[in-house]
This record gives sequence, structure tokens and C-alpha cells, in this order.
Amino acid sequence: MLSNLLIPAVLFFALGFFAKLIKSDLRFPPDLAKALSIYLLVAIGLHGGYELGKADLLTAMNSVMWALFLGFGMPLIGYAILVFSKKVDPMNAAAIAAHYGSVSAGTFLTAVAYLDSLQIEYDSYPVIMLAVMESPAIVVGLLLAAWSRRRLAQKQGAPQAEAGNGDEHDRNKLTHILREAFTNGSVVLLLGSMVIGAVAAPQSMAKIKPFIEDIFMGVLCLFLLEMGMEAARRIGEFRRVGAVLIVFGVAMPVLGGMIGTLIGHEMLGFGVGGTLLVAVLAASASYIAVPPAMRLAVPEASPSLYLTLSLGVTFPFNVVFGIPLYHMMVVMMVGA
Amino acid sequence: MLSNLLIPAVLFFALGFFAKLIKSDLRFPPDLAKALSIYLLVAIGLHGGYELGKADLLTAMNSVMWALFLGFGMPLIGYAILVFSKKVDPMNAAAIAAHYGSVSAGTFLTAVAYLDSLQIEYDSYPVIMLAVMESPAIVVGLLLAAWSRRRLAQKQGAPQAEAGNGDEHDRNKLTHILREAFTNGSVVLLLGSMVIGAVAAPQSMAKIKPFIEDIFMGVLCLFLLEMGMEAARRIGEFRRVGAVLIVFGVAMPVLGGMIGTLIGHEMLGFGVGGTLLVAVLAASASYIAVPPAMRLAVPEASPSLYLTLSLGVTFPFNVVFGIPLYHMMVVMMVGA
Amino acid sequence: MLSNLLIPAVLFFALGFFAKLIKSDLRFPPDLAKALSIYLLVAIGLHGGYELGKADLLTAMNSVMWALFLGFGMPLIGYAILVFSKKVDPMNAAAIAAHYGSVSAGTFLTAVAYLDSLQIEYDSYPVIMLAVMESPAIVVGLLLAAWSRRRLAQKQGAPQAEAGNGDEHDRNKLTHILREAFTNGSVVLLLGSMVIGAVAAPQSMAKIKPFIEDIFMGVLCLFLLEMGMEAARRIGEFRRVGAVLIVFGVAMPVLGGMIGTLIGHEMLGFGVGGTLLVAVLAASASYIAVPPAMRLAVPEASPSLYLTLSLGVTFPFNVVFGIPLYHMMVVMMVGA
Amino acid sequence: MHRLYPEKLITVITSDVLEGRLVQVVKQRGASGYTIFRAQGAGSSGEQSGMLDIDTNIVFHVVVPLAKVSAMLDALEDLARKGHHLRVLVSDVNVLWPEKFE
Amino acid sequence: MHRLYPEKLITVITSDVLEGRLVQVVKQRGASGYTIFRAQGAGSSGEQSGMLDIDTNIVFHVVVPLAKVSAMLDALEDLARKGHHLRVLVSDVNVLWPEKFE
Amino acid sequence: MHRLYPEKLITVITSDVLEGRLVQVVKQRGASGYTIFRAQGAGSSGEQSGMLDIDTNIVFHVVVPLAKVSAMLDALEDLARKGHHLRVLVSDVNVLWPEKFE
Ligand SMILES: Nc1ncnc2c1ncn2[C@@H]1O[C@H](COP(=O)(O)O)[C@@H](O)[C@H]1O
Ligand SMILES: Nc1ncnc2c1ncn2[C@@H]1O[C@H](COP(=O)(O)O)[C@@H](O)[C@H]1O
Ligand SMILES: Nc1ncnc2c1ncn2[C@@H]1O[C@H](COP(=O)(O)O)[C@@H](O)[C@H]1O
Ligand code: NA
Ligand code: NA
Ligand code: NA
Repeated sequence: MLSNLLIPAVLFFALGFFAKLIKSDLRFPPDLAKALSIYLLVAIGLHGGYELGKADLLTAMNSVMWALFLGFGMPLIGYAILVFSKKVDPMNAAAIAAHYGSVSAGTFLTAVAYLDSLQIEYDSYPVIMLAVMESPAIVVGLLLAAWSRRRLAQKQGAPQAEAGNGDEHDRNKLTHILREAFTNGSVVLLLGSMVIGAVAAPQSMAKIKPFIEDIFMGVLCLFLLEMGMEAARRIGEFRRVGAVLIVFGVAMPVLGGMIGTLIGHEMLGFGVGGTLLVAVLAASASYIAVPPAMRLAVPEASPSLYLTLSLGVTFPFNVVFGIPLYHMMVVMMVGA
Repeated sequence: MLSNLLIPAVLFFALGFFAKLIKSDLRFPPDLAKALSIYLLVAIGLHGGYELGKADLLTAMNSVMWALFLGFGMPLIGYAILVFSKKVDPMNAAAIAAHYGSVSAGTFLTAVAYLDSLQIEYDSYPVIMLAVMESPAIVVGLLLAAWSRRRLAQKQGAPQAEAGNGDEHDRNKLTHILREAFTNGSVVLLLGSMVIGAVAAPQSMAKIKPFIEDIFMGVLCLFLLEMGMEAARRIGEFRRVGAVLIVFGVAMPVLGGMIGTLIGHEMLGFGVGGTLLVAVLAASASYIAVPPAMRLAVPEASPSLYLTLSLGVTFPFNVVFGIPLYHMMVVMMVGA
Repeated sequence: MLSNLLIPAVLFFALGFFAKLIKSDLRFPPDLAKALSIYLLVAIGLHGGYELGKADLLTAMNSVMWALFLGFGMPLIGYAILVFSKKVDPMNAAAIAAHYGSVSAGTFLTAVAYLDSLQIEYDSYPVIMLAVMESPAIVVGLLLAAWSRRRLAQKQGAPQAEAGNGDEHDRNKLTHILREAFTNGSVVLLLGSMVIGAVAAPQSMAKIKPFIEDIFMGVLCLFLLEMGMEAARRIGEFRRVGAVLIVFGVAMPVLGGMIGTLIGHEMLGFGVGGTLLVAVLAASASYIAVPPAMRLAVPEASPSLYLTLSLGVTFPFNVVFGIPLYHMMVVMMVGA
Repeated sequence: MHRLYPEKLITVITSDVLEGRLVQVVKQRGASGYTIFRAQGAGSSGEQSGMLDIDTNIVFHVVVPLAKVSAMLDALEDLARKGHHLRVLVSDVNVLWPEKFE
Repeated sequence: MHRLYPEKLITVITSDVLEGRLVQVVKQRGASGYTIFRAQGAGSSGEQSGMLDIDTNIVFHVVVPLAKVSAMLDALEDLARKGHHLRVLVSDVNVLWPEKFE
Repeated sequence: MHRLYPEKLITVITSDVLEGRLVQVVKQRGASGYTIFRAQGAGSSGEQSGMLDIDTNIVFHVVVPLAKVSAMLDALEDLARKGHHLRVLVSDVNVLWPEKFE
């Protein structure tokens, strides 16, 4: 854990958090924040695609399959827990759960920096998994919400106005849901960059390398500085969210980390580095792609609930405590 | 053409275009888009100026002369065609034609990336020509507009209120036009950076190199991603513009490419690479410097006409089909 | 001086200035300007912290001490001169003086580029001094203002409403002043990055190097381009400010340069490079951290006075004439 | 000032994410256009810092002739009924060249 | 338009630097929220280009019920009395769902 | 609210490119200042995405005493007569400290 705290990216996150805590008037221009996250998505995508181009096809397919499994499975687990806890209604449960099926690129990249700083090698497949995991979580979140909405309507006796047209209406809805999940801006950017990285001629990729590699870590630091401020801003909302949900925001990633460790080691046969990255994929919650999708398609859910959990609880937990914790778990399992 | 489609810059253009086609909510922060184009202008300018500092003076002068020739000549050809076609009134013809005398830095840079990916060498003089070609096109556009405006006024019998003061008034107008053409923001940025690149001490230029070279291709990719979205946004306007003008938007660059090929090879004696770049200079239409100048000084013309042609037709055509086409033309002529 | 004018950073400053003079419509997106200054602060901080980690502790402590001396001392000198000149009231004098205790990172970095271009070596301690000098100037500015405010109130006979609570009130005020001085956004960013640079693991710092070093000079050029435009914008205000104050805006940095030269050479024993940088620290006036602090805490002072002096007079003077002048002074004293 | 004609300015404050929906509403109800500002803010759902897409507010302006106000408000109420957070203001404006805002 | 309720929109144009103070005022006087725009401009203290923090204007919007206007204006006058440059406008707006702006 | 004085807010929506001309108009007609917002939008000339200079809208606000409204509108009509696309709105505002807006 100590070594984690000597990584500049983590330290910048802490600096941003600290700046807001002491009520500093430090401010980021909004367009810079958005530019940084566009850069990171493009860089990850190109990098992942390039690796994919050189990858062993079978392992890659296998990784993608398990990524889909995590993307679809984690929200179901989260939804079950949340509904069972009875602390939120089904619509909020669906929206919150969806975030945990997706991933946080910031957390993933911090884990990469962590591995780099310990000079631990890692497989390149998790980057591919990262790119694949955004959409399924959105799809399953929207499906869970649609299902909850219908159940609520049935309970209330009166069929919802829009729910009246029966089967054909449902099919339309599904196409609509799939479309939203795959036309989401960050999904398009990430997958698109990945395709470009995979098909582009190697000698022209070489010309882009300095842009996506040399300055990458520095951009990540600025991004995490900003995210630290964002996370600290959410602290005021903790009271509104309540203790039970905050516990969920910590327990869910730990559970995810365990599942990810199992999959990374047992199913995919990765080493310590690769397994840790899979654990982080399973443990982290989205704050870029999923929230806008939920806001648009599940308006009944409260953004301040899912954002506080994802950005204010799970993200800081993962960056500061989670990564070294999953590392310990991985080492215990892999036995290295 | 296939090899063109494996260049990341072109692929990112396609990605942006595609994102808008599928109605993705992918969005660029406005200030990022503007920052990217400032970066590109500065980087091209510094690079061009640096080359100019080392260039053979006679060839440089010769290049500049032919650049001026293209900058003044292309709009005249365009204006003649447009007026002859009778599809637009003279004011619109003047404004549209001006765009084709200037150049699109994005197209030029894509051509450079294309040459790089085919490992074809190219002369450095076209960069100088690029920097020179913005202003003449603006000047000739404004002159054509002034001339059309006067002819219209004469036709209508009644002299325009402002046109009353005779000769002295005209001379004022001309100074004014020249001032607008040379104080245009992007002209100042490009020419200014070029001067700096030419006069700055070499050892201090070395310190800027990584900024203007290493990350250049990556920034270009982001810029073309954004331009792809812009181009796709214009498609809705195609109907308003009409088929004849769209044909103009494709034929004019092909004509320009032919003229540029002739000049590059016959007049300037460049190799395949250099000649292709001159062809692209002649073929491409401005969307950065000229449109604001026209909007300000030729308010009677419709921005949606000239922007749709330049950004929505000619630019995508050049990036995807034009460059490999001009390459073929150049190879046939040079015989390499 | 000639060699100074061949440094790209200085030339870009001149280009920005020139662009506004000729009324070019060149425009910078606001968020880009702010992003550039965030980048520069982070890069200086990380760099300084990294040097600090390797520094000789005794010299470092000594440098910090003299930095505090300058930070507290220069505003007192400035205040005395201004009050004595009787051209501004005490509140304005306090606010203006505070700017001269702090530093302009842009000027400092231009001096570094100047030394680089002459291939003169320099000590790393001045970077540490730079980071230390923001806060003291703010503190002393606020104290001077509080003191002037009280004196004004006493003169006017009627004690100010807020000044009534006596001692305890005063202690609150002081804590408040210290808090404002240390939670100032740029202070937090600079000191925070410095701490990160000092404590971060060396192998992870290596990953950030390209971001903070390779592209540094290019970013500085863009920043100075923008600052050139800002400086030129202030010229219209010269009349309002008056000749006496403009003389102050030139004399004060020269005085500072002399004091800094003495301290750098005599007290800290630096070579030509290091001494020049200390001279520039003493000579330059803040335009990032101090103005917002003054605007907030000394609302009675006129922003157009202190901004015109700092940004419109002292900054251009230092960048164009000051640096080579201080260089001459240093060479005369050090005798190299 | 005989050349000015009374119309209504409808202002909607909501999340960036809803931009597409609002544009649809405007187009369907036949307004001549719209103007969008990005903004920060705070309200019942906490601070919107403008840093992430999800955290950005838009302020949406549509100028419409009096006759179209009611239909526009109906459409906005529909959106709100689905659960979206909107704040809607209507104010009086006078326009030069009213034909532009038809 | 029976569904619209009259309230007041208070607009404050001032420097970016005062954002925190204005937020405090709004919170203390119990407004339901606020919206902030960054803007350029010019006035008696020269051009504000928006490039530096010190050079950026904010336009601050608060919608309040009539009953709260006076207290809000008092607080703003207090700020101005300390020397801060503020420009304050008040205008009529009609809100849909007035409970949101209480 | 005896301390508020009625003035007029003139709003011009147009292209970024015209910023300089509008500033000139304002200065010549003696307004005390102006405020500029960048905005996206759509209208008869299509979508203005804000990405390129040519694609960016500005919303220009000038508060003027009633006496100056007419001259300002004349100047704007002049600009429009030359072919520039402007949309102009006038609305009522009440200002605190009217001397600031003289
Ligand atoms: N009805 C409207 N309400 C608000 N803004 C509008 C309206 N119509 C047009 N605009 C704005 O005015 C700009 C120019 O309109 P136009 O000249 O019709 O293209 C558009 O880009 C919008 O920002
Ligand atoms: N009283 C108010 N005045 C002006 N803007 C407000 C007010 N209340 C809320 N807003 C804006 O409306 C947005 C959404 O409000 P809410 O749905 O309450 O979170 C906020 O982020 C503010 O930008
Ligand atoms: N007449 C006006 N109309 C609109 N905005 C104004 C006006 N006068 C000043 N402003 C705005 O208020 C800010 C501060 O004005 P001032 O305190 O006079 O410098 C300016 O930068 C403008 O953004
Ligand atoms: Na996950
Ligand atoms: Na051309
Ligand atoms: Na100083």
C-alpha cells in the first residue's frame, strides 16, 4: 500500500482530493477535463488495438468472452444485493448495478502505473477486455430497468401508458436499448480507436506512438488530479446516500476483485500482473460511459446516488486501497 | 487507395464521420477543437520556417511565386465556372471561389501522412507554399465580391448608398481588404510561426522539436476525428446545396489537382512527393481562414453554401479519394 | 539583447503582442489559456520537487530562507515607494506591492530558455525558491491592506463597523489571511506538485519526464503567445494608470533585479545562471496567483491598476529588456 | 418602439445528456431554432461542476411566438413526467424581425 | 397559461474570483440553487478576455420567489459595500413547477 | 423595491465572427459595457456546433437605459441591412445602481 502511495498518478489524485478538502479555489477549465478523458480513451483504444493485432487469437477470444461474462454478470450480482438490501427501489438498483459491470479507465490505468512502478510484467489482453466491457453493462442495466419498470407497473395494477403495445413495442425497445449502448460516445471512441490501432499500418502507428505513450502518464496525472477534486465534491452527498449504500460501494469492488482474480488466474491463466488487471476490471465502476446512459434511459433513478457511489466511494477506494489489496489477493492465489 | 485507408489520420476522420452517421452522442469540447487547430498552425509554421531557413533561396522564391499564382488563379477559375453554371448569384460565387484558392491544412497534413506511410520522400518547399496561400485567396475573394457588388448595383440602376464616394472610397476599400486578408487570425499565426521558425536560434528550436514533431501525428488524428464529425454534420445540407454545386465540389479539386501536378512537376521540378503536395495545395479548399473572412466581408453570401462545399464535400473527397487519385496522376506524369 | 530576441518563447510573446497591435482577430479559446498555465505550474512543481529530492539540504534551506526574505521584503519596499509617491491611496499601494513579492512563472521560464540558448548552466535551487515565493507575497499584501484599512478608519474618526470586535477579531482575520494565502489554487498546485516530485518513486517519475520536459518548451511558447496578446490588451489602460506608475512598473523590477543579483551571488553563492534566475525571481511580478487573491481580499483596490502594471508593463519589460539587462548586471558582479 | 414584436423566451435548465431530446422537442414543435449554453450550477441534485459530461448543465433557449408556447410546455412536461429533471422558465421578450422566429 | 407562476430572476455579473462568495450568499438566503456561466465582456474596469482567472467574468443566475428577492439584494449590496464590483439585474420570469424554485 | 430602476437588455445572437463589429456598435452608442457568451445553436443557417470559429455563435448582452435603446437598434438594423445574420431580442430588466449602466 505504501508503494502505491508513491505513484505520481495516485499522489495527484490525493492532491486534487486534498485541494477540495481545504476548500482551495483550484479550478480546472471544464473543456480541459473533457479533453483529458478523450485523450485517455483514444490512447487506451489505440494501444489495445495494436496489441490485439499482435495477440494470440484464441486467448483474445477467451478474454473477450470472460469480459462479456463480467460485464453481464457483475450488474446482476449488484442488482440482487441492492434489491435484497431494500435500501433503494428497483430502478435505482438497476442504475447503480450497471456501473459495476462497466469499468473505470482511471482505476485501470492507475493499476498499470502501480505494476510499472513495481516492475511487474502484465499481459496485454486486459486492455482488450476493458474496451469490451463498457457496452454489456449498459445493456444489462437498461434491461434490468425495463424489467423493474414493468414489474412496478404490474404491481400498481395500471399498465403504463407506454407499455401497452405489447410484443412489437418490446422488440422496438430492445433495439433501442442496444443502439443506445453501442452509440454511446465513449464506447464509439474506445472501440473505434481499438479498430484503428488494429488495422493501421505499423509504420504509421509508429508515428503516433510518442503521442499515446510518452506523454500518457503525465496526462493521466492531470486527469486524476481533476478526478480527485470530483471525488471530494461528492463527500457532501454521503449523508444523503446513507451508510448501507456506502458499505455497498466498498464491498462490491472487493467482491468484484475476488471474482476477477479467480477469472484472471483460473480461467485465463494470466500471471500476477494480468490477473491483477482483471481483478481491477471486475472491481471498478464506470463514471464516464454508464452515467449518461442511465441518466438518459433510466430517468427515474437518482444520479446523485449512482454518481456518489461510483465516483465518491468506489473510485477513491480502488485507487488508494483496492489496488494493493487485490494485489495481495492475487499473490496469495497465484502464489508468486 | 487501400493503403490510404490504413493511415490512422484518415481512419480517425472516418471514425468521426461514422460516429455522427450512427447518431452517436460523441462530443468534442469546443475549446479542444480550437486548441487543436491552433497547435497545427503553429507546428506547420515553425516547421515550414525552419525549412525555409535552410532552403535554397531561388527555389523558395520560385515556390512562393507559384503559390501566389495558385492563390490568385484558382478563385478566378472557380468564379468563372460558378457564374457560368448560373446556379448561384455572383456574391455566392465569389465567396465559394475564394475557398479554393486557399488550402486546407488538414488535407495537406493527411497527404504528408500518406507519403510517410508509403515511405515516399518529399520536398520541403510545399510547406512554405501552404503558408503563403491563405492571404491571396482572401484578397481575390474580396475583390471579386466588391466587383460583383458594384455590377449588381449598376444593373439595378441605383448606385448603392456606400458606393457613392467614388475613387477615394475605392482606395480605402482596397486597403481595408488587404488589411483584413493579412490580419486574419490564422494567417497571422501561420506566417508568424514561420518567421519565428526561420529566425530562431537552432539550439533553441531543438528544444521545441518534440512538441511540434513527436506528438504532431497524434494531434492530427484528434483533429481529423473532430473534422469527420463536422463533415458529417454538413450532409443534412446537401439537399439545400443542390446536385450541381456538389459536382462542383468534386470537380474543382480534381481540376486543381491537375493544375497543381503540372506546376509541381513542370514548373518547380519536384519529385513525386513534392508534386503530390503541390497538387493537394491546389486541390484543397480552406475551412479555417477563409470562411470567417467571407462571413465578415461578404455577408450577402450564404455561409451554409460555402461551408457545405468546403467542409462537407471537397474535404472528405480529398482525404479519402483525392490524395490517392492525385498520386496516380503524379506518377503517370512523372513516370516514376 | 539580440540573442534574447532569437528565443522562440520571446518571439511568440512578441507575435501575440504584434497580433493585437495590428488588431488581428486571432483568438485563443479561454480554456486553452487556463490549461496551459495549469500545465506549466504542474511541470515546474514536479521538476522543482524532483530537484529538491536530490538537493543539498543546507543550500536548499538557505535558498528557501532567502526566498521568504524576498517574498516578504519586496512588497514592503514597493509599498513604501508607492505611498511615498502619493500617486495611489494606501489600499492600491498594498495590492500593487504584493505582486512584486511574488513571481511570474512565465518570466522565470523565459529566463531559463534564455540561459539554455546561451548554453549557460544554472543551479536548481531557484526553482524551489519560485515555488516558495507565491504565498508570502499574498500574506504581506493582505497584512498591508489590513493595516492601511485600519489607519484609514482611524483617520476618518469613525471605527469601521467590522473593526469593532477588537483583538479576537484580529486573530480571526489573520488566520483567515493565512488560509487564503495557502489555499490559493496556484499555490496548492505548485507546492503540491513539488511535494509529489520530491516523494514519488524515481522509476515512476521517469514515466512522466517526457510530459514535463520534452513538450515543455512548446507549451511555454503557446502560453507566451497568449500572454503577449494579454499584455497588448492592457496598453489601452496606460493613460488611466499614469506616467508615474508606469515608471514604477519599470523601476521596481530593475531594483528587484539588483537585490536578487546581490542575494544570488553574495548570499547563496550561485554562478551566473543561478544568480540570473534569482534576479528574475526578485524582479518579476505575479499575474496568476496574486491578482485573484487581491481582488477577493482587497476589493477596495482597482484591478486595472495592478493588472496593467504587472501584465502590461513589468512582464513585457522583463521578458524583452529585463532578462538581458540582469544578465549584464550579473556578469559585472560575478565577473565571469 | 413600433418595430418590436412580443414573443416568449423559454429557458430550460437541465443536464447536458438531454440535449438531443430537447432538440427533438424543438424541431417537432416547429421552433425556428434554439441556442445552447453550457453552465455550471447547483440545485437539488447537488453541484454540477461541468467537468464530466454527466456533470454539465445546459441552458437551452428557444424563442417562440405566443401561439407556440403552450405546445412547447406540454412537450417539456411530458419529458418531466418520464422522470427527467428539468427546470423551465418563460419570460417576455420583444424581437426585431419577428418573421425570423416564426 | 395557468400553470406558470411568477418569480424573479436575479442576474449578477462579476469576476470569476467572487464565485465562492456568491454561492455563499445564495445558500444563506435559501435559494434552491443557482446557475453559472463564464463570459467575456467589458465595462468600466476594461476588457475581461476570459484568458486568466482574474480576467474571466461570471454571470450568476438565481431564480427566487418574490418573497426572497429583497433579502438577496441586501446581501448583494453588502458585498458591493465592501468594494466588490457587481452588476445586478432583476427580471420577471414565469416558472413551471414553482415548488422547484422555493 | 424602490431601489431597482427599469432599463432594457438587448440580446444579439449571431456568429463569433461579428464580435468586433458589435463591440464597435456598443462603444459608438455609448453603452457602459457588454457581456459575451459563446453558445451552440441551430437556426435557418443550420447547426452551429461551436467547433470552428466560423461555427460558433455568440450571445451578446448589452444593458442600456431606455433612452439609448432606439439608437442601438438602428445600428443593429444597419448591420443586418448589409447582409449579416443577427437575431435581436429586447427585454425588460431592473437594475440595482443604475448609474453603472448609464
Ligand atoms: N427560435 C430561436 N430561439 C433561440 N435561438 C435561436 C432561435 N432561432 C435561431 N436561434 C439562434 O440564432 C442563431 C442564428 O440563427 P439563424 O441566423 O437562423 O441561423 C442560431 O444558431 C441559434 O443559436
Ligand atoms: N433557484 C435556481 N436558480 C437558478 N438556477 C437553478 C436554481 N435551482 C437550480 N438551478 C439550476 O438547475 C440545475 C438543476 O437543478 P436540480 O434539478 O434542482 O439539481 C442546477 O444544477 C442549476 O444549474
Ligand atoms: N451595459 C452593460 N451591459 C451588459 N454587460 C455589462 C454592461 N456593463 C458592464 N457589463 C459587464 O459587467 C462586467 C463588469 O463591469 P465593470 O465592473 O463596469 O467593469 C463587464 O466585464 C461586462 O461583462
Ligand atoms: Na466492474
Ligand atoms: Na486550393
Ligand atoms: Na518578485
